[in-house]
Amino acid sequence: MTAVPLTTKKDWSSDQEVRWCPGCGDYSILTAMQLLMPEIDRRREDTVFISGIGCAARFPYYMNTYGMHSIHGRSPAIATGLAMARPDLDVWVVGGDGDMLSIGGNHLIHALRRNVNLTILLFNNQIYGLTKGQYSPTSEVGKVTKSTPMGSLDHPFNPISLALGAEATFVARTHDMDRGHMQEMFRRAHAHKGAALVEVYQNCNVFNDGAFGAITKKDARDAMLIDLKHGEPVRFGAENERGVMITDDGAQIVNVADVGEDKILVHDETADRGIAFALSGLAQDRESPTPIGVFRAVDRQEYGEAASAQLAAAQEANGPGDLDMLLRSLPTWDVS
Amino acid sequence: MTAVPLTTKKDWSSDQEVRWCPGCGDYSILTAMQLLMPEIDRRREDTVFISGIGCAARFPYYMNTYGMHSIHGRSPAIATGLAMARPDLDVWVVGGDGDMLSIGGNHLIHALRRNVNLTILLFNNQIYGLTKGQYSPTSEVGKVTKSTPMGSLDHPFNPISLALGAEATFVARTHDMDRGHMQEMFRRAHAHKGAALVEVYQNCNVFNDGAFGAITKKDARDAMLIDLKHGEPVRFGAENERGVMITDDGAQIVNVADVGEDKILVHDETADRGIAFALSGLAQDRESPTPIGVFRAVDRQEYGEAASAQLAAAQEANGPGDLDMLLRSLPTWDVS
Amino acid sequence: MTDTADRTDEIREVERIIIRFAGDSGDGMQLTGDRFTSASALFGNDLATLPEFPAEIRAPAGTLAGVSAFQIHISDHDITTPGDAPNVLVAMNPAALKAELDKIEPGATVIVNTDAFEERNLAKAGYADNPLEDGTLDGYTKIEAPMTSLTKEVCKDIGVKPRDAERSKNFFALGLVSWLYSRPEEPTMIWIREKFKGRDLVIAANEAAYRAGNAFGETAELSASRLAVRPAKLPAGTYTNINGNTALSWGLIAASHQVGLPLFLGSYPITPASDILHELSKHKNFGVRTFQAEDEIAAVGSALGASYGGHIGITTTSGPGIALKGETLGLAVSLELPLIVIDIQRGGPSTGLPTKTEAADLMMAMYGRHGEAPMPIVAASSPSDCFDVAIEAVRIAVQYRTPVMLLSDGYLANGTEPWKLPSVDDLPRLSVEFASETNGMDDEGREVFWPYVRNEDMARPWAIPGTDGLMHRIGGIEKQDGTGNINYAPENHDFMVRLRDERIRKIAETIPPLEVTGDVDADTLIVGWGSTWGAITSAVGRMRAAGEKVAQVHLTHLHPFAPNLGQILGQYERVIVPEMNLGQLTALLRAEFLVDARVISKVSGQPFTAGELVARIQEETR
Amino acid sequence: MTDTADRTDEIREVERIIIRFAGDSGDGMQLTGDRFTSASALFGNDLATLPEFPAEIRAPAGTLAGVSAFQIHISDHDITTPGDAPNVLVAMNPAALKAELDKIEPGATVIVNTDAFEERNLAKAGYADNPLEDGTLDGYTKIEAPMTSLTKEVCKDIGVKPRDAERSKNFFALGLVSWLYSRPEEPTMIWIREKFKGRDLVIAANEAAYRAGNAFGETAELSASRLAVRPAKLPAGTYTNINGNTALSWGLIAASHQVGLPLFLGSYPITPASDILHELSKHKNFGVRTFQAEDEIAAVGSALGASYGGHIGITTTSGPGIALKGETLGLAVSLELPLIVIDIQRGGPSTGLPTKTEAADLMMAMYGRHGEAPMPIVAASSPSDCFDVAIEAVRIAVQYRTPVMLLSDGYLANGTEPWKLPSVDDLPRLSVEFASETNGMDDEGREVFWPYVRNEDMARPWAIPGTDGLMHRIGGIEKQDGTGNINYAPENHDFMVRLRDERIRKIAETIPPLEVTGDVDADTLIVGWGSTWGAITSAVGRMRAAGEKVAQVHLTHLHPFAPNLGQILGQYERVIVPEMNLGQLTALLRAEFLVDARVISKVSGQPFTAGELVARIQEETR
Ligand SMILES: Cc1ncc(C[n+]2csc(CCOP(=O)(O)OP(=O)(O)O)c2C)c(N)n1
Ligand SMILES: Cc1ncc(C[n+]2csc(CCOP(=O)(O)OP(=O)(O)O)c2C)c(N)n1
Ligand code: SF4
Ligand code: SF4
Ligand SMILES: [Mg+2]
Ligand SMILES: [Mg+2]
Repeated sequence: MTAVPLTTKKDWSSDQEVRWCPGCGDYSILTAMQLLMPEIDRRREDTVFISGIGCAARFPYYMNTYGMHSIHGRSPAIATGLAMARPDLDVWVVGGDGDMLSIGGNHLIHALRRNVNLTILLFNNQIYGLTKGQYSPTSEVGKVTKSTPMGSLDHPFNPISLALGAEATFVARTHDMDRGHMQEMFRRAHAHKGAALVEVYQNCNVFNDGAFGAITKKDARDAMLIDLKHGEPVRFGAENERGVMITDDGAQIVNVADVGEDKILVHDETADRGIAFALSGLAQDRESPTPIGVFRAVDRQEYGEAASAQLAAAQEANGPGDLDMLLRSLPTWDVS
Repeated sequence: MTAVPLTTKKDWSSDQEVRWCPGCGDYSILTAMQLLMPEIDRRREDTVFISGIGCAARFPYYMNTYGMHSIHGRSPAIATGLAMARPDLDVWVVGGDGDMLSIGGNHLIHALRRNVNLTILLFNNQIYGLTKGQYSPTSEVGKVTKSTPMGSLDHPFNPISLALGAEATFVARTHDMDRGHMQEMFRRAHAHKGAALVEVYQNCNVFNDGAFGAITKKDARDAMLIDLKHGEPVRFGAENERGVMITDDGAQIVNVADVGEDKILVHDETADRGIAFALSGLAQDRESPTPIGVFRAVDRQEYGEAASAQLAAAQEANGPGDLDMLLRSLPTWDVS
Repeated sequence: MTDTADRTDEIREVERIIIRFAGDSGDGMQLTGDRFTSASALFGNDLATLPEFPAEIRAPAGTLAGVSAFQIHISDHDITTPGDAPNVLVAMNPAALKAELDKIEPGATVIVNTDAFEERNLAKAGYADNPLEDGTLDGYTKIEAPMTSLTKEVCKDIGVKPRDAERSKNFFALGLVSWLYSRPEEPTMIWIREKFKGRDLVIAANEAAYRAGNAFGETAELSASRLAVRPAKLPAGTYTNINGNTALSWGLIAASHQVGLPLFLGSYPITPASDILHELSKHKNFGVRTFQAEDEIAAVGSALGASYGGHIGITTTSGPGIALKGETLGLAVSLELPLIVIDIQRGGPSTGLPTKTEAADLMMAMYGRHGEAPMPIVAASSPSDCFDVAIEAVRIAVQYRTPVMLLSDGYLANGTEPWKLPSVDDLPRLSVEFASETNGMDDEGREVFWPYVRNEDMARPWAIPGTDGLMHRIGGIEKQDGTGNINYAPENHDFMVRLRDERIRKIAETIPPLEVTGDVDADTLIVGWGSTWGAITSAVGRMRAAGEKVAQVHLTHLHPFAPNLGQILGQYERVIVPEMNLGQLTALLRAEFLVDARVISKVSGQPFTAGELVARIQEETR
Repeated sequence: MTDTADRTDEIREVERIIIRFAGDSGDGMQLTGDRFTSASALFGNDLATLPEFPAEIRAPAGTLAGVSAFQIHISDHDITTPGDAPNVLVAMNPAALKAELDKIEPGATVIVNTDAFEERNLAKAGYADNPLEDGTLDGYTKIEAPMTSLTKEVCKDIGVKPRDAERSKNFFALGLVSWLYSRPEEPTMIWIREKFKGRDLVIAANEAAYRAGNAFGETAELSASRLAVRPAKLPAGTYTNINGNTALSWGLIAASHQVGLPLFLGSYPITPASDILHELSKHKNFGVRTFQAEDEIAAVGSALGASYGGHIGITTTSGPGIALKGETLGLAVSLELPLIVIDIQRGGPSTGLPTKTEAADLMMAMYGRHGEAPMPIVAASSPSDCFDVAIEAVRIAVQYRTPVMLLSDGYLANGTEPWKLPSVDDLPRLSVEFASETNGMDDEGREVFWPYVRNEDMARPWAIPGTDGLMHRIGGIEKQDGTGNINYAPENHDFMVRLRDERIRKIAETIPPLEVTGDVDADTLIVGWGSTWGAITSAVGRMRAAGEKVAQVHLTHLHPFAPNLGQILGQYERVIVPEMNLGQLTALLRAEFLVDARVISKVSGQPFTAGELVARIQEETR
């Protein structure tokens, strides 16, 4: 691998004009990324962003890396091919909640279970931005949008729960109001070998403004964000007075004082999926305390590497392919 | 609704020759169903089976009901339209692990989260039968098949986990060697309002014979099947000597004697999804004790009913549609 | 200052005016255009409009990418297009001027908001010098109005904050343009009061801005530019101004009403089709069910499921969605169930130009399925025609039990025209009967239901689940005609493939013969389909007015063709086909009728203008 | 009993024999056919085979649905089809007899396993009476052999249980047929020993059964029926017997070898394409990556991703899969990346007849995408031609940076023919260079990489991720030629649409001119494409042998056409196009060249036979 030169944010910014609505949360995610990239030890040349269609999916145009703005929902599939073919590359996938969970839901869950080496960023604004405001698979029930004048009926996906159900090895959540936390999650996801999903709560100020306001605005965070940290008790609140406890009824939010500190769950990113899943279930609406951070991070065979290993093993066993031998591998006869 | 006449198995059997391989597990599932139907209080006329493509998907042809043998993977979508349009019908969906989890994965998870009134039977034989033996999304890692001569690399889905991650309101598992249990699960799933998924372990004796032998054969069941029963402690083993306990590390299999009876989880179908999810995680391979039965059964707004309610509410509010008024609903002017 | 009444005498009467409003996406140009349109409609002009949006939701303010435009053609006689080159351009900022100037006619009037022509905006638009000063507008009639500051000023008095006041500047523009082109004020005032009911300050600001624009015209002595267009002599009736997507939605509701079956729409949002989903979802009291599916495949699947259940299943999308639905449409062909598939075409290939118009999906509509999977195709020719074509699509679907493809495009979808409302009594009477009885006998002599027995239209019975005693199974594997049982026999397959083809061709029997318009005895026939109708009609009109002989025929039915098309084509020496693609109908005509049809092709995301069509037809015929 | 040597003199020599093996799916007929084929190939006959499977994995034993058949045509001269009506039918059970009898020629030899003609089997096949006794076989040469019992008997001695022994009865049939038609015994014996290595009892049973079949011929005095076919005079070389899917897989590997880039296959299983996935997945030591995707869309997506990364991305499927891939193919067209899309066509529409052949996806290949999204199309004409066409597809894809559609069909996929192995040195030399340098300048004068700058083939540079300094973004929105930047300008779109069309047409420059065979100066030209080649060639041969004048041309390139096709078509009074669809190439020829091409159409899931083609060509020309 070629040595990685020193870069700054500017080196990672393409010459294309950024075309999101003024005030869109996508800007802060982009900035977080462009500031982070110089700290990650990969060259721009070895970095690829693949996206589908949507506002979020414009992302690759703004990164001065290799990039593909593909079609709606298919980025995990396209990226899977690229990552398998080119394990030397650093492949990122970016898309919105519609792109990745509606039309692209199947590709996403299959990429997760296969554990393809992709860093997947899901910008969840709980709305279809680019098509001007229809509800999405993460929108809350009863949402009034252009396509649901009487309110939507669909129970939303919880992307973290879905990913865990799909055997994901790395699942995290962050939000567009906290650059440091975003960068930490992106960095962790990037460092993970295999498929890493980061859900980013992202504000669409035009069609779904303030969707996460109740939990992400500065003065709400203490009470509403449960910051998961590996090896630490799961506690939150201004005085860390609340916490999460596991019982036969699942994950429960309790007052630490009521149950005693030792009953509080100590977060373990590598624990049984059931615990991570129970934690993901804590955020079932916009008004309940919501865990952010890394829910799960475990090691499992990475797909592209395993595929390459089979190629190597086949060469080891049978020698490099010999075309002439191949053509003669079925019974032959000679005519003279 | 028209009165339901008394019927027998024969009434529910179509005149089409059954064309599965001799010995295929699909036969016993069909028999279980045809024997069960007379006990369910719906007319054959009001019953519809929708399937995709695959061996399993042949099912509708053999039921003397309405039926559609559609295309690969799309049956949940087609059935969603039918169930929404016709809430008076009893709509069943049948398909294999390839049909429903590979190409059809997205439609399945969306039908589950929406809670459309469908009874979905997933015949899981961990293989592609109809296309003659490629591995499927439920096949174990390392499976040697026609398309994976050096062994498959994909970590499988656990259909129960996936469904729970997709917000399913009813999830159960049964197997083709136990007619009574199958019928109980079908009956329960059918009675559930909303989307009900039943995973049926099904033996494909041609391409994946004995996949479930280690857990479903009579003499293995005691030790290998964890029979979930609502309100009862989760115990198994010849002497009920083993059980499941929930800890901060998830669901654990323990010796009851070691931990004491009161530590054993009492199964609650309506409990937090996290517990059901942890239980589903117990069966990660063919050699570990595997829960069967109803993992989760909770009430939530049924989709088609809610959609119909909006129609009724709109009529209530605005009166039945008046075409002439509609045409005049934008500003008009007269030319004379 | 003289009073208005006085000045009125000076207003010059013209037959038509074409005005183009252009500004930043945030400037409210679509609304301004809409209001001007409404006022003109109520005034009695014939008109046609063409809104053009940027692809971005809100591109950065002041940039070329953010320019939003709205063109309206008003006339004192029957017109069919939003016009060629506009006579008037309203440019709210430098970017709008830069983006639109080359579209307008030489000598046109250019109205600019001078306040916006400051350094930052000029730079954003890529102007090195101020075009208002460097001679760029030489040869145009330039009207300079400091719209922003004047609006702020009049609003100050009524207590509106400057920042809020600024938002009303489009009403200033509207007031000015309305004064210049003699639009009545009343409808706009009423609209403002209704729209902003309860927000008194906003009402006051908008009204004040409008009147300020009006007054500006007076005070700046712009009377020389004043024009008027008389009401058109349209057939008597009640009119509404309608765009294609609304007309299409209403047509579907009307068809459902006429046939007596509920609508089910399965759709996935996509520009420029989403508005049909939005519109239909408002009419639940008509028994319309709308389902926003997880993708286009689920959308068509759900519609097909609903059709199976006895609803009129509909799916709406644009090109990329049709490309995804192909497999399910093949199933629908095999199942022989009614299904309406609506493609609001946009610029392709791939994501292409989502907000621009094009008509390059005809071949996909015809052939985008594996195997021999024929499907009837109809196309709308004007915004209001979308209403009629929707009804025709439903007629074919239910009568013949087949999926039907309906083609519209971005231009029709968003463009508007006055539409004489039909009387509900005059709508086509549609009907369908579900099967209710057995129609076959099994080997043991029992009465059974056979799903593929055919009536005189070669249509199979539509037996919906729930019907007594008619239990049956259908599927996508080849089946035996009659019984519908799976059948792999070679002769049966050959028979069924031909039967499916023939049964679609047979639809021609109920398609009314085409009528040639213009000079029936000309040498040259212009054949059109879809949204080119307006431009072709207008071009043919102009050519004939200039003494050239031309005949015209316009196709609603693309598959099968109307029964007399071949005969018509045979009568002309020259067959010319203007298309917004590279020649798709042209190829179909050549293959079917072996006539040397020639395409006039434009694939720029813009509709033809009549002027350019005239020129290109003349080129072809010279 | 006389000895074999003696009898040999009595063997009648014939030019050709067509044998059809038919039995229950469980009877091993495909294997029997394969073995007979191998022996014939090694013996030096020219041959062609046609396997036919039931759609069910294992339909109920003894039923018509469960019949599996294998037809082989062996000849002492160059042949191109598996033959018209078989001269010999081997029927292992009543169902096989019932299903196949009407396919064979009058007076043919019918060899039956009499043991299977018992009541239960007769009933399952739908025979009221035993056809061996009721005169059904009058007019045929009937050879009755109790194959099951004789096999059991010889196996008893070597200690094989009767149930296991029964499985060897197909070797009895093979032995008998081999004796009748003078096939060498040795290759089969060697094969048995290798195949069942380590399972000595099985080897012994199969050998014994084979020899018993042989002996049965002797003892039953069947010498009158013995025939022999001499080795064909084929060009000197090493031969192998190959089916289309294997040849196609090897062709892809060869192309990868020649061009020096690794293969990546993204595929989803589907009949009859799956075997390419199976075959390619065996050759990982060639650097071939195979990926079984979750569906067809992911399959083509992953292949496109691999292409972007510099691999030769391939996706294989059948009709339903192509119908799903349309949107992604449109993206590939827009991205201008090499991609090989392989459609092994089968009976449609919808699920259709999955195990039967058809060639009705040409129009979808041509037009199954939204917008103007042209894609080159090539088609294979025989099993071994699949090898060459795969290389040609890769050549076009890498040279022109475009997705290429390769059409084969179920008949080619599974049918076999002897193939003279090419020398690796003689394979086409392919090459491609990745971009390595900047090629443009940005506004500020910095050197940058522009992804849509074009070379003399109008191909854009293929700059793969990882390349120093060439970072760039591509996508499906319309882009500016050269820079590749998103561009919504009308003129640019019109330009790009035409450019994409032209760049595909330009491929014709490197397509070798077509050569007309047969009577170049005839009035009638038969134009073919795809797997009809064998039948057409054979039919033309027969007609010419009978003194009729006919010319023939066969197309490998369906889009664009070879450069001289128009000129060739113009030379003939009558253009006839046999197709396994309703006339798809016919329509393309008519539209493009305005010639009155007429289709001879067969859509029964079966290939044409030469005989029926002769008759239908004569009908058309009479
Ligand atoms: C096949 C296809 N279907 C539909 C669309 C229209 N479309 C574009 S983006 C989008 C959804 C956008 O929502 P999301 O993915 O959440 O992204 P956001 O804009 O909110 O960032 C849709 C439906 C399309 N481009 N292609
Ligand atoms: C669009 C499409 N792709 C692929 C196929 C081929 N195909 C038919 S069934 C099947 C999978 C069968 O596996 P599963 O769903 O598990 O059913 P099983 O046969 O095992 O019961 C496949 C890949 C098809 N019919 N249609
Ligand atoms: S529509 Fe919403 S998500 Fe899209 S750019 Fe605008 S604010 Fe951002
Ligand atoms: S292939 Fe397997 S699943 Fe299919 S019918 Fe045969 S045994 Fe059953
Ligand atoms: Mg979104
Ligand atoms: Mg399966």
